[in-house]
Amino acid sequence: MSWLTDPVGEFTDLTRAEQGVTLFVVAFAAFLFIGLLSGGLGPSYFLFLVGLASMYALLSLGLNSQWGFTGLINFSVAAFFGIGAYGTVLLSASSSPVREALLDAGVPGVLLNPVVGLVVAIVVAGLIAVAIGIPTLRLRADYLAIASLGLAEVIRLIVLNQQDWTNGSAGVRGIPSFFVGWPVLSDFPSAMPEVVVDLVPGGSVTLSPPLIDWGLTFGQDIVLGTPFWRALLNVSLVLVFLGASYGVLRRVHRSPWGRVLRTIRADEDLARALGKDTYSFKMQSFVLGSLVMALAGVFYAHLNLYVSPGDLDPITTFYVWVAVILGGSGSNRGALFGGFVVVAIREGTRFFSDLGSIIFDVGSTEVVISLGIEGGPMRLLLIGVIIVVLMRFRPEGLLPPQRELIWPGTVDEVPEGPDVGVRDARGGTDE
Amino acid sequence: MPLLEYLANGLIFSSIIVLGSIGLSLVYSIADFANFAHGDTMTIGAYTALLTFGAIGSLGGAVLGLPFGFFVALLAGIAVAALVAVVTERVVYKPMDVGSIGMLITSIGIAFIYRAILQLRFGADFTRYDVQTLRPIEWLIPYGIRITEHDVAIVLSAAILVTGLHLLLQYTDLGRKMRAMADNPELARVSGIRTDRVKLWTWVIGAGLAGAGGVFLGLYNQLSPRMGFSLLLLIFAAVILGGIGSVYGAMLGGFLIGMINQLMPILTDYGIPIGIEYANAVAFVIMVAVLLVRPNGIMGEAT
Amino acid sequence: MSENRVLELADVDSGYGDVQVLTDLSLHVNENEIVCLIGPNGAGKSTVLKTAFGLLSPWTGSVTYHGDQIGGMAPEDIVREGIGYVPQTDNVFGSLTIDENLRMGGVARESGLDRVIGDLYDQFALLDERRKSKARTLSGGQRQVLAFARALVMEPDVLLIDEPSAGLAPNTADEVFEHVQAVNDLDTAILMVEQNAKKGLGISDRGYVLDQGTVRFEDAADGLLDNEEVSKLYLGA
Amino acid sequence: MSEGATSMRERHEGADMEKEDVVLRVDDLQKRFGGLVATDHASFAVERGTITGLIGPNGAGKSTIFNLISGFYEPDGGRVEVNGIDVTGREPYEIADAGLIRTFQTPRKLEGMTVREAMLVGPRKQPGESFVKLFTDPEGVAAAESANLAEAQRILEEFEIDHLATQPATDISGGQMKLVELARAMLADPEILLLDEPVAGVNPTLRNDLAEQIRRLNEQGTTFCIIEHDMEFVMKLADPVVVLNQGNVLMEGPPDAVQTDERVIDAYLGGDA
Repeated sequence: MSWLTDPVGEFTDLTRAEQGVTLFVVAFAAFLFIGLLSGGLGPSYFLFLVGLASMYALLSLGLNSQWGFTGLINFSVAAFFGIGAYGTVLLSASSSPVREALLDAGVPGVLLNPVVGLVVAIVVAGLIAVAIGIPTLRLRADYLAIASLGLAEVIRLIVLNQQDWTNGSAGVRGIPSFFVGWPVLSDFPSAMPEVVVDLVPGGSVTLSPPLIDWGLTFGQDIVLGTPFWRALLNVSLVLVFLGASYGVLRRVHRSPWGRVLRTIRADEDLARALGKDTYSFKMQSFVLGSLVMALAGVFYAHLNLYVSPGDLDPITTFYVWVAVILGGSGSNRGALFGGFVVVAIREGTRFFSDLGSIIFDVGSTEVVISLGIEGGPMRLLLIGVIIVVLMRFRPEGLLPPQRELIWPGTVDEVPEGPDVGVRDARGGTDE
Repeated sequence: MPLLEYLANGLIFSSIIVLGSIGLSLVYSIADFANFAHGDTMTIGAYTALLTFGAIGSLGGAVLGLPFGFFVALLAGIAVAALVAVVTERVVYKPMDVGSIGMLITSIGIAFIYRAILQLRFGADFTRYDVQTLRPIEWLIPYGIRITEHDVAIVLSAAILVTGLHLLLQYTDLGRKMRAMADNPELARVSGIRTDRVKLWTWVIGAGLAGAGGVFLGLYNQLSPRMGFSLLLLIFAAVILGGIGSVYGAMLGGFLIGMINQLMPILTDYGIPIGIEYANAVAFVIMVAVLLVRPNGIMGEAT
Repeated sequence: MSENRVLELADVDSGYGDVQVLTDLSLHVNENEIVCLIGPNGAGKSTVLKTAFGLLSPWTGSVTYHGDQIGGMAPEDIVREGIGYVPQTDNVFGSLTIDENLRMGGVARESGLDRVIGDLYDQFALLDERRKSKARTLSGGQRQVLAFARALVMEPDVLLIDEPSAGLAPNTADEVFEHVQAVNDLDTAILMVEQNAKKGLGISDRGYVLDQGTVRFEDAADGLLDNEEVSKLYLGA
Repeated sequence: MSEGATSMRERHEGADMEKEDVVLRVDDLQKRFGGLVATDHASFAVERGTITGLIGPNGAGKSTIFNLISGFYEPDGGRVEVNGIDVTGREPYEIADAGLIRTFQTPRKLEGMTVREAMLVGPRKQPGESFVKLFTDPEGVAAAESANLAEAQRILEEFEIDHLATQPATDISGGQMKLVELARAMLADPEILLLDEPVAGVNPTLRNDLAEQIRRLNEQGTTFCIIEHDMEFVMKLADPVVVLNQGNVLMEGPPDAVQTDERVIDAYLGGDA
């Protein structure tokens, strides 16, 4: 049975939550597709959104491998994201003081490219993860939360204030495309011809009242120029990052290594009694997740082409937490889904900006909520409400891990595993 | 003699941190979770005072450069912060069926909801109370101390509130019950204490003090929807330094963290190249160090 | 006989979560007597006290106080009915003074608090001397006395005491048992769980031997002391 | 220490330390918590191939000794040897490497795992527990996983609970959980297994099953050291029995000698009435 030959059968095999999520994803894709066709959503912007969503998915995968696998409550996601972003741009961006210093010291400019930046960012993130992990991973869960948030702030303050390294609050500009200097890909966006897609040959179709409430024109020409090809290249890059990370994490999650992490999450003493060096495993899990987060930062820098200390704001950490809890702690596909939903919320609330004000007539007084400038608080409100509602009614998330996790190929049929989530997580008790 | 100036500033900032720390510590010990919405409870206090003061005006006379109306607004800030916290406790926290980590995460959601609502109403920009900005007190300037009467008002009000709490804890039945519950909740129940009521009062007192701290923070700096959340980590540092669950520890921790924060310039004066921009970072590093070396804080019993 | 029964458990099943500890357990305490519960580890002795005091709800069966049903009531209400409880460990508020500990024992009193506390100071001189000291500064034996006194502020008709001699040196344990007798002399019935069966029964009127959550023997204290079967229960055989 | 305690101590003859083939040796172990002396110069030895019972009245310090031996507490003094290796103050995983595995009094549930997954945590030194090998040697990992799975299945069958293999580990009864714990500990291939109250809260039928399994595993070569309150259970199974009292070893002997020893009866029932 597969989705191609028997979609109905596959669908009925899913749990109700999975069915809901599937329907949601299909509906959302259709919505985007209509947007694309109607010209309401530019193809470059569409790809930008896909890139951003994949980036959040990457961050969520990273956090999931710490919190979801091992139960480490890490509130320094934004810091590792920032380390990734700054790691690569300080080496490769034209306005970077570090790059200048390196060039002055005689390092050949060819070496200071984004690929080396990627490697440096990953190495630095790994080292800082170890440095943060050494003191904090022995702390009980709620202390780890506070300590990691504090250390993340320390990193943000350093990035903000060490102007001679990072340009401080001005941020770093002049970031090259990730593929600068690569054969073919470097010039790919500008070398590609402009393509005009004419979906409805010889004109367009307009749906207007009374068919639907407002006019909607399909089939306008869609112009795919240099920005589109650049965005396409970016999306390909992040999909490679995402695919690789997902592949690695799925493999390790189903391995004996991942099983030790899950044992630590459920009962660290038991893992110790069975001869596992839990501190070492916690450190490995923490570093692994931090590396994935840094990878997301590297991508972000070359997507956005501007990096500033604001990117290390703790709010990013909490967005990612929402994504992981929403998706289901411990579930890799849940983390993917959560990442996409968070971007839908982030970007969806921008539409409020276009809606102007909503006026509620409450008796004699009018309550005016002007949405035009209030995308930010609406987003915050939505995130807050999602957190509270989830924790109250479905702490295990929408797509909790469903299957038994045994190394592939060693068992014939894989039965469903039990739900797991925040409800079962320990914390607050002394060891 | 800049040291006097630093100390004076430390005292003012400490007053605000102490008011925040006490409530966080009380809730931590009684409800058993790290309440990330505590900073935003302070913000609620500040904006309530802003609204109230705007509505009632100065009401005639003034004390220490602050109109009577401002003190009414302060009381309103305390009351509304307490009310909001109690409603949240009853509607959200109490029915929850998750561990302390789940509660912690929930409180982050609550923090966002508080802040978002304030931002929807007041916008994200900075704002000030409509009180006259004062010049530093003349006779202190020769000593190198540049503080205003408003600063004095902050310290005095905080001192009154903290003293009031001390008297409440030591000499009233409610205070004794609160201490008994923090000490040993099971035995408190066995002794016949209606623990639910004491819990509720703890929320009232903790959030009320936070509301007051928020009002003063707005007077000391200015108001913004992020003001409380930005201060939250410093307050956590103070509570952890003093020992979670100990009210007097929170006072001491808040005092120390506030002082350290404002005494930072001394480092550069003595040639240590850590600028005041790292004041918060230093506090967080101290917090982590305390967690490692003495997780029960300086006032808690050593393990 | 039954009219002077202060406390009675009849056909009680009880336990923690879904783990059953007590099975069809029945026992009673008459006015003014000391009853000692003994039995091997894990027999469910402490569970009996917790069920009687409302810390656990009986699954089936009844708990009655002077004939009134109290099974399922909350401990803070049972205190007000007239039953006191002294837990085995952590039975004083360490960070409160002795005086404050006693006041906490009387939060449910409507009147006469100062009088009762005054009487208790007369009764237990060692507490009187150290009214303002924090309870954590007391020795193990003194803490037990404070814990008794805290529970007595409500002037209960029956006091439930969980292993008063646990963790105490033998001499101190003897002193604590003397205090238990003194409490009993104040017209308070006592239901006591005790590990040290000989000493516990030594000051008791009657005793129950528990095994695997149910009453195995019931007899006058002397009778149980001489019963060979009892020691076999402890050590198998 | 007061006089009463001293006189008690004088009656302690201690354990038999002159054994042939010792797998676990505890020498003069001490631990205090604040003012409370939990372990007071305790010494005993477990001979290879035995089922050694560890009994004593409440508060005698049995669980503390287990925690000290298995590395969960750090001793204040004394020495622990496993297989002749000094493991005093080492981390639990190092002590497990020396061949000593322990279980816990309350069964530890593994949320989110099936019974056989929970079993697979048991084997030590799995190649799949090395992150690198997951990518450099997936065939080796798969081979080891298959072997462990087969072994887990075999042990579950021996324990007659193989029908539970794919059940969620949180859905089985407390008694079954105890069996799974024992089975999992066996997968760690210990030379000596410390069982902390294996039959607490277990119904009589399962209790007999557990006794049978322990005896069978013992015959196959595993050494056991068991804390247990259920005297019938421990006296039928264990030989010798070590009696603890007030943190110290009171005596050691075969079950019938222990059961009739005046000092032991006194320790349980309390002295001088």
